[in-house]
Amino acid sequence: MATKDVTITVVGSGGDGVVTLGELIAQVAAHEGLNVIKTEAYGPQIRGGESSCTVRVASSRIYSQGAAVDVLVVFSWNDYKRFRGEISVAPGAVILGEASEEPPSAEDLGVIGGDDLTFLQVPFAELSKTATGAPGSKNVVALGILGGLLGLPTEKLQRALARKFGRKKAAVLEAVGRAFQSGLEFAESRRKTFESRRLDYEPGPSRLLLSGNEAAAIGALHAGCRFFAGYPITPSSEILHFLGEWMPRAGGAFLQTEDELAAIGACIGASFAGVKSMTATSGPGLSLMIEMIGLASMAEVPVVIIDVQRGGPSTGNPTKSEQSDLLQSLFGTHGDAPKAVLACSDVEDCFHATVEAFNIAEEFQIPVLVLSDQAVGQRKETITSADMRHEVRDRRKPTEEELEEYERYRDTPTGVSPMSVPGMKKGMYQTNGLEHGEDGRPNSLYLTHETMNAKRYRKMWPIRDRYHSFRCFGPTRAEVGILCWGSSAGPVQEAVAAANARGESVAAFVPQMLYPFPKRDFERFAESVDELLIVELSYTAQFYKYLRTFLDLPAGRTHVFKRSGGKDLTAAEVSDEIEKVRARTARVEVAG
Amino acid sequence: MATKDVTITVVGSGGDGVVTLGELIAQVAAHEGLNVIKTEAYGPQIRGGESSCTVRVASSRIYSQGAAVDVLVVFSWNDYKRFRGEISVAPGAVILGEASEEPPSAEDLGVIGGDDLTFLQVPFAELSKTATGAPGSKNVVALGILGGLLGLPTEKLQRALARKFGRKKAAVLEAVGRAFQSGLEFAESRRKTFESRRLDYEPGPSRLLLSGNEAAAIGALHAGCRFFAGYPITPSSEILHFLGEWMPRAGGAFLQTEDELAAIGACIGASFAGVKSMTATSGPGLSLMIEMIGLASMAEVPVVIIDVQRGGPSTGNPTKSEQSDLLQSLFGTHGDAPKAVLACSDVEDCFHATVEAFNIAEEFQIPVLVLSDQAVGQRKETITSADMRHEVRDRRKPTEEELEEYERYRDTPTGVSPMSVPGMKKGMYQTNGLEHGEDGRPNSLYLTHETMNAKRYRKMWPIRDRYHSFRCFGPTRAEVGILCWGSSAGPVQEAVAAANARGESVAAFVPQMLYPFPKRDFERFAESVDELLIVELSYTAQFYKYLRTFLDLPAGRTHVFKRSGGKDLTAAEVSDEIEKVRARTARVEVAG
Amino acid sequence: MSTTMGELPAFQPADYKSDLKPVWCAGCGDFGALASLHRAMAKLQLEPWNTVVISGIGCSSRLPGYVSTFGFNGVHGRALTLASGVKLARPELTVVAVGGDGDGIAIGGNHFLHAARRNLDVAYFMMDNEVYGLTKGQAAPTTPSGDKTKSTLWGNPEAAVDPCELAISFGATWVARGFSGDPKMLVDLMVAAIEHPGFAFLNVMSPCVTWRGDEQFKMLKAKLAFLPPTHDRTDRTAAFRYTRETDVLTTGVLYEVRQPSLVERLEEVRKKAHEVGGLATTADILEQLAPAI
Amino acid sequence: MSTTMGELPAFQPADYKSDLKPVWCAGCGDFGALASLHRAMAKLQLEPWNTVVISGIGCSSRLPGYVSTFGFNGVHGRALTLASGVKLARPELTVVAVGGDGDGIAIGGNHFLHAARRNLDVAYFMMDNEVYGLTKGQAAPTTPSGDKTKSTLWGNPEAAVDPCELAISFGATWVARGFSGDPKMLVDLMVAAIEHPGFAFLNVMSPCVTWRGDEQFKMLKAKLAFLPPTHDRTDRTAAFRYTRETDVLTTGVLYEVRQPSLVERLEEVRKKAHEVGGLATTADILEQLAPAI
Ligand SMILES: Cc1ncc(C[n+]2csc(CCOP(=O)(O)OP(=O)(O)O)c2C)c(N)n1
Ligand SMILES: Cc1ncc(C[n+]2csc(CCOP(=O)(O)OP(=O)(O)O)c2C)c(N)n1
Ligand code: SF4
Ligand code: SF4
Ligand SMILES: [Mg+2]
Ligand SMILES: [Mg+2]
Repeated sequence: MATKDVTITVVGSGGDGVVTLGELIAQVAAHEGLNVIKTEAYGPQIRGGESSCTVRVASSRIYSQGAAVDVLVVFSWNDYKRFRGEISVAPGAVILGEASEEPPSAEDLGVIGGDDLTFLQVPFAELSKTATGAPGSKNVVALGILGGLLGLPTEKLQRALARKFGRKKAAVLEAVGRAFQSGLEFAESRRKTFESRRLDYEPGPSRLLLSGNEAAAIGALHAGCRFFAGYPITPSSEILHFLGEWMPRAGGAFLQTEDELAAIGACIGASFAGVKSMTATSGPGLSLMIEMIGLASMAEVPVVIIDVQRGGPSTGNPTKSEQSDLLQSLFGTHGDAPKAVLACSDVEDCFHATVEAFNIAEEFQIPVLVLSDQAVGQRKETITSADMRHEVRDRRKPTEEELEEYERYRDTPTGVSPMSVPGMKKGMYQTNGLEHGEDGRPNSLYLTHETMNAKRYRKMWPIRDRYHSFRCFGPTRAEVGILCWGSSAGPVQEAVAAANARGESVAAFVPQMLYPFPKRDFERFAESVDELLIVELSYTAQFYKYLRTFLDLPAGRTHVFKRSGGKDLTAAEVSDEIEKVRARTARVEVAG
Repeated sequence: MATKDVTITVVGSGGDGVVTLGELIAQVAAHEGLNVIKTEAYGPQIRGGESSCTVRVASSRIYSQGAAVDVLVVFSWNDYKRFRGEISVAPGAVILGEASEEPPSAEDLGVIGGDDLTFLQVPFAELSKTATGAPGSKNVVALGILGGLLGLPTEKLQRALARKFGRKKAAVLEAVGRAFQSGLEFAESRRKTFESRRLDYEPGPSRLLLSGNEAAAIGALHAGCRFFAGYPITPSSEILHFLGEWMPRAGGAFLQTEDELAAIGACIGASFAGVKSMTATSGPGLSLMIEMIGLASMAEVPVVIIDVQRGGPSTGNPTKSEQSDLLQSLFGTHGDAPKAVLACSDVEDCFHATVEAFNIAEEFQIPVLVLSDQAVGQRKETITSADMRHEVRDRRKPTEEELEEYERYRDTPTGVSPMSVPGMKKGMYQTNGLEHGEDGRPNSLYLTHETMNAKRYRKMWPIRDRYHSFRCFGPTRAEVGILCWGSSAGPVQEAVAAANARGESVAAFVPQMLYPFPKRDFERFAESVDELLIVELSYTAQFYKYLRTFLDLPAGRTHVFKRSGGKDLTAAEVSDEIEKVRARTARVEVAG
Repeated sequence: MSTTMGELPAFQPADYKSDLKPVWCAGCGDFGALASLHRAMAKLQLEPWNTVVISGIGCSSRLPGYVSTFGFNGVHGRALTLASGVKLARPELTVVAVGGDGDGIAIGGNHFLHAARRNLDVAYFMMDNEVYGLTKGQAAPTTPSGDKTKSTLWGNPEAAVDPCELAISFGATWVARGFSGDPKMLVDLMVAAIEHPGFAFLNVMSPCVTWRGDEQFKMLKAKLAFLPPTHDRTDRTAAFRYTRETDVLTTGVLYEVRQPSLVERLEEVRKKAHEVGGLATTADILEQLAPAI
Repeated sequence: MSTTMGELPAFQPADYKSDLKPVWCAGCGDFGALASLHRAMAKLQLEPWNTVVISGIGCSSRLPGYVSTFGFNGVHGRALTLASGVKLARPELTVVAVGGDGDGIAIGGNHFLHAARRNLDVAYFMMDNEVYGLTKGQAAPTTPSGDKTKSTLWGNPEAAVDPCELAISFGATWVARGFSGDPKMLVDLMVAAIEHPGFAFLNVMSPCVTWRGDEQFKMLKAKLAFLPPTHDRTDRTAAFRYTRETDVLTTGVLYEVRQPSLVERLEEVRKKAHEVGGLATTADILEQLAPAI
C-alpha cells in the first residue's frame, strides 16, 4: 500500500545539514516530475540554532504545505522541542530518531502523535562515522534512508549528491557516497515498515523548484523591469539577492539602497526616466515607503512594490507569515492616493501577479502593490517552465500629435495621459507632488484639485474592466462559498476539494486583483452560494473590513474565519470551519 | 437696521498690512465679548505676494467662517483676481476699493456679487499719505473706516493700535493716530451707507482669540505634556512654535528634530521614560511616522500625535484643508496595530481633544492620533478661558504587588498592564517591537501572538465605554440626520440651525471619538432620523468607507455628500444637500 | 561639450528659462542661483531634453519648475533618491539635484551621505540660507548656535554643521562653496560640478531676506574670501581646513579627486555578469534554475 | 562614580547580565562587546534601574535584552531617536545606545548625524562587522569595495565609509575605536564614553563569523594598532589622520573635546524662559494670550 502524497520533516541543529537534506529530496522529486512544496523554519539564531525542513511530495498537484507529518526525522530531540506546537504528526507516521539520544518516552510520543506511530531509533551518527570517520554526514545517511523509503531513483539521488559536493576532494566524495549507501541499506532493512510511505507515481517531465520570491523576481525581469532598488528585509530579501545576481545579467541596474525611503525614491526616479522599476520589502519597509507611494500616485509614475508580508505590527514576527498589511496597502497613504493592489496565492502566482503589476503600472501610470507573504515568498514549489509565460504590456509613448502642445497630465476619458520621458525633445515637463494642472504646474485651486482627483481615480474603471482577475474552485452552485486571498488560497483549495469529495458542495472565490476589486464577478459568486465564509490570517479581519467598505455582504449568511498569523493556515482548519458554517455555528463578530 | 453677524474680507499685497488689520479688528471684537472667526489666505509667495484676511464677527455663537462677504476691502484689484473663485460676496454687500485704482467695470462687479452692491471708491492711499506722509498706512485708515462702520469702540481700537505700534517712535505713533482718525471720519461721512453693517450687540466679558493649533498646544501643556519633538510642516507648525516658546516655560523639553522619524522616535523614548509626550505634523509627516506609530502600539507606549490635515495626496495643497488622512490614521500601519483616533471640530475642541488624547494614551498605554485640519488649526476663534478646563488623567504607577515578579505585559482583563518607568528598582524590563510574551521577551510562537493581539485590542472596549464622546445638534427626532466629523461640524451645525429655523427637521451627530467609535450612541441617532446624510471633504469618501467597515448603514436611506478639500465647507453647501436629501435626489455612489 | 570659438552657441541662457515666474520673495538669493544655473547650462550647451533637474521641497526646491528641461520637484528630503534612479536608469542623461539646507541636511541628510559615498554621477547644488524658508523661518542644521528663529525663541540650542565638511567625509569627490551674490564664480563652479564625473557637491550660500533679514547678505558678502592658489584640492586634510570657518567664507573648489563613479562601477558589474553568459532572457534564467541532476 | 579602593563594589559585572541567553552565533564578536559592557557598567557602578540601553534592529541590536537594566530594542535605524527622547525627558538617567553598522550608518545615518551635531548626552556603541548580520549577509556601508556578499555577487560596487570619520565631521565630541577581541581596552573605552558629557561615539570592530568568515577576526587582529602617545585628541585634523586607514586598525580615543551638551543647552533654555516668569501653568498661558487692549 504505497502513497501518492507524503510529508517529511527533518529537525536538527545548525550543523546537521537539515536544509541540504530537504533540498536534495525536493530537487530529485522535482526532477522526477513530482509535485513538491518545501518549507524551512529556524530558531532565532542566525547560525547554529535549531532548524527544520519540511518537504511534501505528491504525484498530483498540491496547493499547500502538508500540515501533518508522515515521516519525521529527528537528529536531536532538544531541537525538536523548540518546534513543538509547530509540527504536528499524522496518525500512523514513521518517526526516525537519532539512536545515540535518549528516545522520547511513550508518553512524549503519545503527545506527538497518538499511539499508532512507528518509532525507530536510527544510528545516523554512527553510520556516518563508520562511512566517513565523522558524524557530520548524518544528513547524507538520512538521504539514503529517505530515498529508499520514498523509492526515489538511487542514481539521481547520487548524482544530486555529487553535484552538491562537487567541489570537494575525491576522498570526501567517496566517503559521502558510502554514507549514502549505508542509509539506503538501512532503508532496505526496514522495507516492510516503510512500504506504506513509498511513493506511487509515474515519472514525468522534470519541473522547476522555485520560491515565490524567486518567481516574483523572474516575473519582474520577464516584464521588462530593468531597475531594482531595495533594502534587505526578511522575508523578502531573496528577491533582492536574486536580482542582485540577475539584473546585471539582464543589462539592468541594481542598487542596494541605504533604506526603504531611498529604494522607492530611486524606483520612482528610474521610472520617470522611462525604465520599468520595482522594489521589494516587508511591512516595516512598506511603512517607510508610504510617503513616496503617494508621490508616485500624485505624479502618476508607474512603479511596482512587492510586499512580502510577515507578522506585525512593528518588527513583529519577521520569519512568520500573516495577511495583515492589506489595509495599509489599500489605505496607508495620506490624502486620496490611487494605487492598484494585487495578491499572489502561490509560487506561480508570484510570477504572474508581478508581471500583471507591471502591465497595470505601465499602462495606467500608477503605483501597483503586490502582496505576497512569507508563506508563498519563502516556500519552494514545483512549477513548469511552460507556466512561466505572461503577456507583457509596455508604457505607451506619446504620439507626435500629443507632443504638439504637450501636456503631461491632460485630462482624458480614461484618466491616462501621454507620458514622455527624458530625451523627447518636445516632451519636456516639470512634475511634482503638489496638486497640479494638466500642464503639471503647481495649482492649488479647488476646482483643479477636484478635477485631478477625478482624473486620477477614473483610471480605476478601465483597470477593473481589463484586469478583473480571480480564481474559482468547486461547483458553480454551492452550499458554502469561501472568499479568501493570497496564501490562504492553497489550504482553501484543498479543503474545497476534500469537502466536495466528501459529497458536500463547497466553492471558493480568490481574487488576484484586490483593488480595484472584481466586484461583479464576486457578486455573481455570492449569488451562487448559500453561505459565505471569509477566511484570512489577520487578527482584525482586515479583508472582511475592506470588503465591507464597498460590498453589501449578504446579511445573515456571511461568516468570518480569521486569526493571527504566525503559523500557516491548514486545509484542516478550513475544513473545520466549513463544517461550522454548515452547522450554523460560525462566528461573524470581529475585533478591532 | 443694524446686523448681528457680519463678515469682512480684506485683500491686498504683502506690504499692505492686511493681516494686521484683520488681527486688530478681531482682537477688539473679542475684547468686546463678541464672537469672532478669523482666517487668512495667501498666494504661494512667502512674502510680498497677495494675501487676504477674513473676519466674521457676530453677537451670538458662530460655528464656521462666513462664506459670503458682507464688507469687502480691496487694496488692489490685481490681488483680488488671484483669489477670485475663493471669495464670494453676499447680496447687498459693501465694497470698498482703493480709489487710485481703476474701478472694476459694472460687469466685473456683477460677476462679484450681482447688482445690489454698494461700491465705494475709497482713497486709502491718499488718506494715509496725508496723515503720515506715505501710503503705507492704508490698513490703519481702513481700520478707522471698518471700526466706524461696525461701530466698535474707538478708544479700544486706538489702544489696540497703540499696542501694535508700541515700540515705534512717538512721531510715528501720532501719524498712525491721524491715519486712523481720517478713516473714522470717512466712515462718519458715509454713516447712512454703513448703517446696515453696524453691529448690534451688548458688550460682554472679553474673550480669548486663539487658533486651533494654539488651543491644541495649550491642551497638551494642560494635560501635563512635558516633552514635545517635532519637525515643521504646514499647517501644523504653529503648534511647534507655540511649544518652542512655552514648553521650556512649563519646565519641559522641546526638540526640533531632523525629520518626523526622529520626532516620533523621541516622543516614544520620552514616554517610555515616563514623561507625557506629543508630536504634531501634517500628512507627509504622518506618513513618515507610520512605522513608529506601530512600534508604540506594539510596545504599548502612550504617545499623542496631532495631524493637522491638508490637501493630499503627496505634497498636495499644503495650505488648504481636507479630511483625507482619516483612513491612514485608522489603518495606515502594517500589521494589526491598535491606536485610538480623535477629531477636533473647532478651536475649543482642539484643546479638549488633545487633553482627552493624553488621557486615553496614558490610561491605556496606546498611541492616540488627533485629527485636526487646516480649517480649524489655523483659523482664530473666540473662546472663553472658562471653557479651557478638562479633567486630566495620569498614567497609573504599578503597585508594590505588581512589582513583585513584575511582568511588563501581563495579560489582564482590560488589556492594560502595569507600566514601570526607569528609576523603579523592581520594575526593570527590556521592551521591543517584536512580538513578545508577558515578560516582554521576544516570542514568536503563534499562541503568544494571538494572545497578545487579543490583549492589545481588548483595550478598545474600555476606551469605548469611557470615552464615547460625540455631539448632537437639532431635535431628538428628525427627518434628516447628518453624520460628519472634524471641521465639517461647524458648517453642518449652522445648516442644521438654519433648516430647523426654516421649519424643517434636521439633526446632526458628530463623533469626537472616531476609533473606537461611539457605535451604540450613533445607532440610537440613526434610529431617530428618517434619512441619513454623511458629509465629508474627501474625494474618496473616507469617512463613509470607514463607517461601512463596522456599521450597517441604513439601506436605501443613506446619502453621501463628499468632495475634495481645497475650499472650506460652507453651511450653504450643506443646506443645499439637505434639500436634495429631502427631495430624494442625493447620491450614494462613491468613487475610489 | 563646449562650442567652437567664434560660433554662436546654439543654446542661450534664456533657452533654459521656463515660462513659470518664480514665486520667491524679492531679493531672495535663489534668484542668483537660478540665473547662474541657466548660464552654466548654456556654457555647457546641455540639451534641455537630455537634462533632468531634481529637487525636494522648500523655497529653493521650487527651482526645477523654472528650468526648461525635464524636472522633478519631489518630496521633502528625497531629491537625491530620485536622482539616483534617473541617473542609474539612464546614465546618458545629465542630472542636477538642487534643494535647501533643510531639505539636504535635516530630513535628507542620509541620502546626501550615501549618494556621496557611492560617488553617484550627479551635481548637487545646495542653496544654503541657514534657515527653513518655505515653512516660515525655523532653525536649520546650518543655523548658527544661539540664533533666535521661529522655532528657537530662546536661542538655538544646537550647533551648526558645515555642509562641505560633511560632503568630504561622506566621500564626495568634488566639493566647493559658492555664493549667490558672486554669480560669475558661481557659474564657473556649476559648470565644473556638472562636468565632474562623480558626485559633485556645491554649497551655494543663498540668503533668505525674509527670515534672516537683509543683514545675512551683507554679512556673507563681508566674509567672502577665496582659496589661496596654493591650495591642493586633492588633499582631504587641507580641504577640512576651510570647513567650519566662522569669520571668513572661503569660496572655490575645496576638494577634488577622481574615483570611479557609480555609473562606471555598475557598468563594471554588468560587464562581469555578461562574461558569465550574454544578455539573459527569461528562458535563460529558467534553464539555469532547472534542477540539473 | 568609582568606588573606594579596597571596598568591594556593590555591583558585579554579572549583576548586569539578564537571564536571557544571547542567540548570537558561536564566535560572534558581539559576545565580547556585551561582556565588556557588563564590566564597564560595574566599573562605573551604574544603578541598573537608572540606566537605559537602547538599540535598533540587527544581531548587535539584540544586546539590550541581555543587559539587566531598562532596555528598548526599537525599530531598525532609530535607536538614537528613542535615546534622544529618554535622555531629554529624564536627564538624570544614564543612556547607552547600541547597534550595528547597518542600523547606524545605512538606515540610521541621519540620526547619527544629528545626535552628534546636538552633542546629545549618550554613549553610542556601534558594533561594526562590516556586514548586515541579521538579514543574512548583505553588504553594509562599511563593507569594503569589491567584496562579494549576498547582495553583491559581482563584487561590491560601492565605497565604504569610516564611522569614526563620520562621527567627527558630524560634531561628536568624543570618538574612539575599539575591538571586541581586545576586551581590556574596550572596557576602558566604554567607561570613558559613558563618562563623557556629550555625544560619545565608540566604533567597536566586532567580527561576524557567519557572513565574514573566520578570517575577519584574524585580519582585524593582525591590523590592530594603538594611537601614538603623542596624539593630540583635541585636534580634529590629527584625528582625521586615523580614519579611512586600510592596512592598520588604530584603536583608542581619536578625538575628544568638551562642549556644552544638549542637556546643558536645554537647561540653559529653560533658565532663560523662567526668567520671563516662573513655571507656567495653563492659567498663566491663557492670561498672557488674552487680547490685552
Ligand atoms: C515630510 C515633510 N516634512 C516637512 C515638510 C515641510 N517643509 C517643507 S520645506 C521645509 C524646509 C525648507 O527648508 P530648506 O530645505 O532649507 O529650503 P528653503 O525653503 O530654506 O529654501 C519643510 C520643513 C514637508 N513638506 N514634508
Ligand atoms: C525598516 C526596516 N528595514 C529593514 C529591516 C531588516 N533588517 C533588520 S536588521 C538589518 C541590518 C542589520 O545590520 P546591522 O545593523 O549591521 O546589524 P548586524 O546584524 O550586522 O549586527 C536589516 C536590513 C528592518 N528590520 N526594518
Ligand atoms: S522665504 Fe527666504 S528663501 Fe524663501 S523665497 Fe523668501 S527670501 Fe527666498
Ligand atoms: S550572523 Fe554574524 S553578527 Fe549575527 S550573530 Fe552570527 S556572527 Fe554575530
Ligand atoms: Mg533653507
Ligand atoms: Mg553589521
